[in-house]
Amino acid sequence: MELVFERTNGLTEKPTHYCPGCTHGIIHRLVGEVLEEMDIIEDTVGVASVGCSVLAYDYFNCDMTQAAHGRAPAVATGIKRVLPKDRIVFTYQGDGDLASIGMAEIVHAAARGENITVIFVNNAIYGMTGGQMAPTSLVGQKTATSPFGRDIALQGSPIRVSELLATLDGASYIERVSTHDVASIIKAKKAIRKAFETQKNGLGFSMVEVLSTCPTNWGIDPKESLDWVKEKMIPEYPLGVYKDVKGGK
Amino acid sequence: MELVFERTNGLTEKPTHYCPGCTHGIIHRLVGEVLEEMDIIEDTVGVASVGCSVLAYDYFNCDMTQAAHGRAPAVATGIKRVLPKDRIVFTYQGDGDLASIGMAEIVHAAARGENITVIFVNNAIYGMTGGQMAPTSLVGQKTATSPFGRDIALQGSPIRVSELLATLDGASYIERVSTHDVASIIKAKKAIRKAFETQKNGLGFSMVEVLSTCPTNWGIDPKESLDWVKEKMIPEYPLGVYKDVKGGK
Amino acid sequence: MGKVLMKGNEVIAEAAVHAGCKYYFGYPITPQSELVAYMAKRLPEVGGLFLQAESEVAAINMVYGAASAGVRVMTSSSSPGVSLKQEGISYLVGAELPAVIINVMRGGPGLGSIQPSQSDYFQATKGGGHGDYQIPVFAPATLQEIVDLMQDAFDIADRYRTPVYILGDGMLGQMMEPVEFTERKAAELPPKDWATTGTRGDGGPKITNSLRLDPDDLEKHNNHLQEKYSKIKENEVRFENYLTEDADYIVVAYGTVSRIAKNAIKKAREKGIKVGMIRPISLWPFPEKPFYETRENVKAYLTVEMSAGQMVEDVRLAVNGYKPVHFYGRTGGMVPSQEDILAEIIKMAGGDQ
Amino acid sequence: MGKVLMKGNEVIAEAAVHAGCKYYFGYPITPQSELVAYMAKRLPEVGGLFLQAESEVAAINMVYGAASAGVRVMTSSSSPGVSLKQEGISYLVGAELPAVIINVMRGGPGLGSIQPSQSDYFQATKGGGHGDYQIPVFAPATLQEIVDLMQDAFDIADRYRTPVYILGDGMLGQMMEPVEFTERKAAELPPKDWATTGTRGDGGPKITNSLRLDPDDLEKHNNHLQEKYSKIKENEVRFENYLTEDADYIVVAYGTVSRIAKNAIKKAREKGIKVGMIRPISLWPFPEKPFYETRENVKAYLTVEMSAGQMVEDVRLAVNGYKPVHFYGRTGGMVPSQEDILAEIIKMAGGDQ
Amino acid sequence: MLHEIIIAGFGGQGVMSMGQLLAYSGMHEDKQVSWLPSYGPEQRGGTANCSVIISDEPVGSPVISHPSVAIVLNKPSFDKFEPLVSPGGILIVNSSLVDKKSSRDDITVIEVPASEIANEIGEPKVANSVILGTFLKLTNAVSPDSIIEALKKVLPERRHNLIPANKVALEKGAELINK
Amino acid sequence: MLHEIIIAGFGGQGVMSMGQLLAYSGMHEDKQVSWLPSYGPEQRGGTANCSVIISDEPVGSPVISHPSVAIVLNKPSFDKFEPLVSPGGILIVNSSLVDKKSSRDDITVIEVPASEIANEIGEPKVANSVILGTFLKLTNAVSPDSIIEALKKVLPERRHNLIPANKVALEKGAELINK
Amino acid sequence: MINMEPRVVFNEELCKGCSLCISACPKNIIYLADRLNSKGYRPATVTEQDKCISCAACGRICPDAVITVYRPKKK
Amino acid sequence: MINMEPRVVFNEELCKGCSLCISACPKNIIYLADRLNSKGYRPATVTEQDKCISCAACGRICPDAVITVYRPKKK
Repeated sequence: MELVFERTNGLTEKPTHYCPGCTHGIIHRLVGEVLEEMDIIEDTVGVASVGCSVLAYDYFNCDMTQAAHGRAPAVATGIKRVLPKDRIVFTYQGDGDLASIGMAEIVHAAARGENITVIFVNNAIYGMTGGQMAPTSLVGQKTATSPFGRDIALQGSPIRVSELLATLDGASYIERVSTHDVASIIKAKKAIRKAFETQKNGLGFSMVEVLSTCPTNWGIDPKESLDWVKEKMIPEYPLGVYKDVKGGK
Repeated sequence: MELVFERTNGLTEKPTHYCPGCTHGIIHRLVGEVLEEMDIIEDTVGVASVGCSVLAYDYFNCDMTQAAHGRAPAVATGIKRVLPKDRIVFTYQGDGDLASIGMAEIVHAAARGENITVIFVNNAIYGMTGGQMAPTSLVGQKTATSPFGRDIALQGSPIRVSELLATLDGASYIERVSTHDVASIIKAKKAIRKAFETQKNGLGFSMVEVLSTCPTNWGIDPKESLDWVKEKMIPEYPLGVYKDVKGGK
Repeated sequence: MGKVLMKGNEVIAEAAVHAGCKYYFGYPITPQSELVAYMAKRLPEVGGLFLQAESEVAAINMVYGAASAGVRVMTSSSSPGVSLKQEGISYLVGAELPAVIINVMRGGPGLGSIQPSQSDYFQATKGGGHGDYQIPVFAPATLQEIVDLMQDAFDIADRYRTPVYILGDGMLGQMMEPVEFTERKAAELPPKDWATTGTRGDGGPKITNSLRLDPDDLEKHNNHLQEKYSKIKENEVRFENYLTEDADYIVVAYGTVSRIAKNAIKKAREKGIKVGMIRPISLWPFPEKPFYETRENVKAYLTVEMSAGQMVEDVRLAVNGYKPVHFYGRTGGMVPSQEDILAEIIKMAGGDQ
Repeated sequence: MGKVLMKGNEVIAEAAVHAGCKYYFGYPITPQSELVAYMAKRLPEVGGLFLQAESEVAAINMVYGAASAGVRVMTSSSSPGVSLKQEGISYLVGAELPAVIINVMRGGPGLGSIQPSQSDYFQATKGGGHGDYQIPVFAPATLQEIVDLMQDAFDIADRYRTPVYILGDGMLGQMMEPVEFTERKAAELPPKDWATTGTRGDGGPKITNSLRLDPDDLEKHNNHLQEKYSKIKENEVRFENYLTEDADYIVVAYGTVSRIAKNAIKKAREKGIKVGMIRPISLWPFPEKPFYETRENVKAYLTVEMSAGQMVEDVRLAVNGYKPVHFYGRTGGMVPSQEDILAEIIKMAGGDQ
Repeated sequence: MLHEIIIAGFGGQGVMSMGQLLAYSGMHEDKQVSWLPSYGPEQRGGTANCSVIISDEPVGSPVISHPSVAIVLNKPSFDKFEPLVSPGGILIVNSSLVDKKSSRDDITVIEVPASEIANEIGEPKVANSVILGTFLKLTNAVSPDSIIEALKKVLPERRHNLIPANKVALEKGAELINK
Repeated sequence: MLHEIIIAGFGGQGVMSMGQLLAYSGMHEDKQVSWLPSYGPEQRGGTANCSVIISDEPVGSPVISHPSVAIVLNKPSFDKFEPLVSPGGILIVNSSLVDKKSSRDDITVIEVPASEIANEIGEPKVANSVILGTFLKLTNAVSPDSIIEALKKVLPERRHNLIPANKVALEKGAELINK
Repeated sequence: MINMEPRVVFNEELCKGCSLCISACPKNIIYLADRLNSKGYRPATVTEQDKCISCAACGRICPDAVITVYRPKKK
Repeated sequence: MINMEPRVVFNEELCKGCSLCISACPKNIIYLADRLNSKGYRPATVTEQDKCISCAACGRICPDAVITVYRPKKK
């Protein structure tokens, strides 16, 4: 028999603590596969943020640093700027982390054109703290802190981070992908690879926004969660490349 | 003789501490005139930020609150949300304050569609602390912290705040104006009035970005500073309306 | 209303509502997220406003804004989030704005753990922010006590124009106990004629501010603050003496730890050791009196904390060398057990009895 | 190199460069902006990097990143900015990362003033952030002393894997004095094999982290930190005794205030009052020994600070009730004058002599 | 009277609500009660437990080091709490899910095939009530009626149809002891 | 020897560099020196001053409460520092800009029409050097040569053409005392 | 001849029973086993190995990297 | 008849001598006086009042709200 598919060496052996069916796991795997395929595991330093993925430092098979809530881009900047040029630095951040408390840090990392790669996991909610509203929660979405559904008059409209950052000259590659089915997972991986290649080629800031699920706090099962991404999230967060300096976008 | 022009009652009698020819003074006057003309001086609470305009609380003839560096939008949110609906709240912020340390607060105030008005004074430098680089400093601009000129590779590209915030659904009215000659001053006043009217009509977040000078730290005289705005800043920061929900933009 | 079984975090929230607080700005963090969620549901019911801020920094500055507009307002967080609020808290002090800040402490330093801890005592009582200031700090030990202290906290905040801390820990926030919300007569408080709400109807512009560029002015302002702190020290000290009358030994503990210590003290008394407890309820102003009153007669003190030793410094300052002050602490979210404390009491009393 | 006349802020920067610091992340704030500007010019000359961060919060987290990658790195700020760094500092402690943090203190609370002050003593020595921790804090009194202390600061940071504070005040930052940069032999330091620089060439992945979800682990980590602090207390205390041999009275002061106090002491001795000075150089670990050695013999202590009374608590803890400890402080950016201090000494010595 | 009870199992097994039910019922009977959860990420896929105290005296510490009763619903919980039960105390095991045996002879160990019994009743959801039934029979901590009262309060209206099945479960659980 | 000098004037009048020149010169002569600016927003349109100490002993405090010499270049500075000069001390006033008279008789007051003299020299920029000349003649704090040496160090190359004029100014300032 | 070596292999201890692989399998041959793993989850499994077309859809969607997929060598 | 009431009036104590009004005046009649105000600035001033066309350009550009402008009433 020939091997078609196996667990990547880009991840450690540790079982993850994620809830059943949480697509954080898929995104971890894709990043791990890309690190392995590009043969950069040993050159990479990852930055884990605060959110359900806080323990990412146990899961990626490369050197890892854990950053304060929202500050991963600043930590990554510190690392990237002092290490030899051939080192690869990425952050892995949730939407609460990146788009709420960490808004200033991500905007400025992008504006500076920091040559880092950001994996931005948008699951429209705060997972780790028990399902509060995120800046990315959809209008009408009920969460622990929007018990009557997100109301534009009270809480404003969802922030579309890819579109926001794409306005900055320093941002080189920005794509939004999803994990709601096998085809989009394959596409997501391609985007992640493109982002790491952007960094490898010294082109500056790259970010992949990955739409992801939180079955636990959405209160639906893992499969329904994938459908929710497809039917509810993608219309609000259209997939596609928002910035590709090399591709002339 | 009939009166053509006089000092507005929207300002107090206090002489300002600004350097000779600094256009902060012009912008203060325009805001004061608009408050007076709309007859809202008594309904208004202004929020002074940290920067050369920190003492604005002494200059505007309305109730004033002084906010921590960068946090004026959060302070304004706190004020606006607890006062009766007919109160007008504005912030007056420099580019270091708003675009550097205060980036998260301004983005989120805009995203929430906070019904406040932001007067954003962009002078491409930190005035109060002695001329350091701002996120808005131009490429090649020499400052205390970019002694060799702002270098894209090192410090990234200038942030165009109006364009950035215009991507947010919550932002209702955003215009960039300038103060480099009498005609643009008149236009600036119109924009400021439009912004306050946006708030008065309950339409949500409004911001006027005003290009301003800092003769002291630019190291040129007041008149040359006006020319520098016209020749150097406006090409990087094109004037115009970036968002006008009511005007369909 | 009768008794209800509620989680500590929810009791804090409901007690605030009972104290007339209609405005809440905050950011979720374990172990106090239930407080945030409760407020999100509850405040609209009383015509108030709950707003989730983008960060703790934004939250404390929204509180600053709301307080400057003259309303009762609060925020809550847990250790790392409270660290982020330090600049804002120093501003509240400088501008003399009333507000209530809850810290449901967890293990530190850094991201630490989400288990209960008391290791932010220094931060709360010595001023974690810059500049010379003190903030009244109250530490409830039971959910019922929260109800009273929240009312006090808001009154003191308004009376002295100062932020006030309520210090709890993860255990207090997460546990459930029956509580009763009793109605209390509103306190007599000075009018908030300094609030920046627009000048219509009053005189000239009012200003909320902490900047005083002239050092002479700023010193005057600091002297004014210090006088205020003297007044608070005079009037607002709170503590509980438990079996201290005849005590040879005194345990000092606050918050949930004091409950565990009480059990240990009962056990020690069963063994014939005369031990009592001083439970500071106001951590600042620190209750010095009970120490002045006991330090002549008791043989030693034992401070028990979920920390590496913080309140023990204030105990030493109060005891001022009269008697030995021992310390037993657990850190990182570990909770001292009754058995551990008992063992320490026995050790202090000079061996197994 | 010989003597050069430099501003204090620039001396701090140049001394850091001499100590092998090539990386600086910071945000401008008066009265230390010259330090930032100097670094912007100087670091590119030594092949290093200066980066102006978007805020103090970003700066301290960039420092965290750079430190985790194993380089010597520093940041600097003044009081309000340092308050914003408290969460980040607690993270540096939790993850055991070496870094040097400068606080050129100004008057507080809030935005306060930009004049010199010493009112962040508590914040620096008691842990302004959350959790149980201590940070070595050094307070130079002259520009020449800065040169040595910066070198020490970086060495101690690396040796113990801890952040280190240098506390100055606006006066120290702004004044000019001749200084000489002497070369010093590099200290023997353990290799930074924990740095996250990529795994090529070494074994498995390395992790920089302050999270320990299991309270048992976190307690172990805290115990490890406390042991480290014991070691630092043993080895790194620094202080100066000035005319304490025969003293009846002792003034305690640090930083620039100690210079003014010295002048006052000279004047007092001219008047026949036997007075000396203990000048703590390390504020934490606080020099307790000179107090243990003098508290039996002297008559009283006078602590002088540009604050409402902060270090005085540590003095009281060290004197532990043996003798009265007096306090004289100025706040808000006011600097105590030689005459004022002299008057206080005379008062302590029992009236006009 | 003082009951110090720890209930432990997997995250989704209803451990927390079981504890809250007991606390509610105790309060309903004017007893002093407290409930303390273990919280945190261990809930995420890991095990969870809560401590309930029911007492005549005001509750001192809500923390229980040595439970008088431990109810364990999975293997890891058995391993963790079996050694901690205070001598003379009770260990109740859901033997449908845990196939371990206690080696202690200073405590009472009761094995309840709760899932099987619940399936017999025809409502797998009431397995925990079977165990509660056994617990109440053994300890008289509160009366089964109080549990039913508490259920009425805690369950949303649309779930009140489950109450009869819970009643049966409490009885079946109690019967195990009569045998 | 101990000189405690305060120099005060408007923001743009070169007060700070005058003080730094003195400190440089003192260091050049191996004396102990310190220089301390008043800083802050008062510079912005307001007045500024600096304190310079030149001494044989190590400098204790850089702060001067009562200057042995005060040099004042504008009215507000005159008002602020005239009362503070220590008895027996010296007050030097740029009388081209300040038309006030001191009422103190316990200090030496010297009025220097510095701007006029500088204009005579044909280089308005050297007014401060005229005053320095007077100051040095009175106090011998440092030698005029040291000032010129310091100027060479402090001035950028392209401004070295101003040095001869400064030399003349120092001399003219000194001459006022001989008169 | 049908090749009966397994084509799709589950590391059962890692499985959390989320069933995403079940939804992804084009041949509909994955199901949750009736036993619990040590974490208390019912692991996903396949018995009709010969029906597996080695498309690896299950592996690509599995959040826990539970699955290894093989393809019979072409003769 | 030329109306010699002043058309443009400067509050000299507020003036900082920045000269922006000078650059804005279409008639080029503003200049800095040779005296210093109490802040040490040379205040802007106009002597040829009759040349002023009351356009208020100076007033609109003055950062310090120094200037008041009048227009002669039409007869």
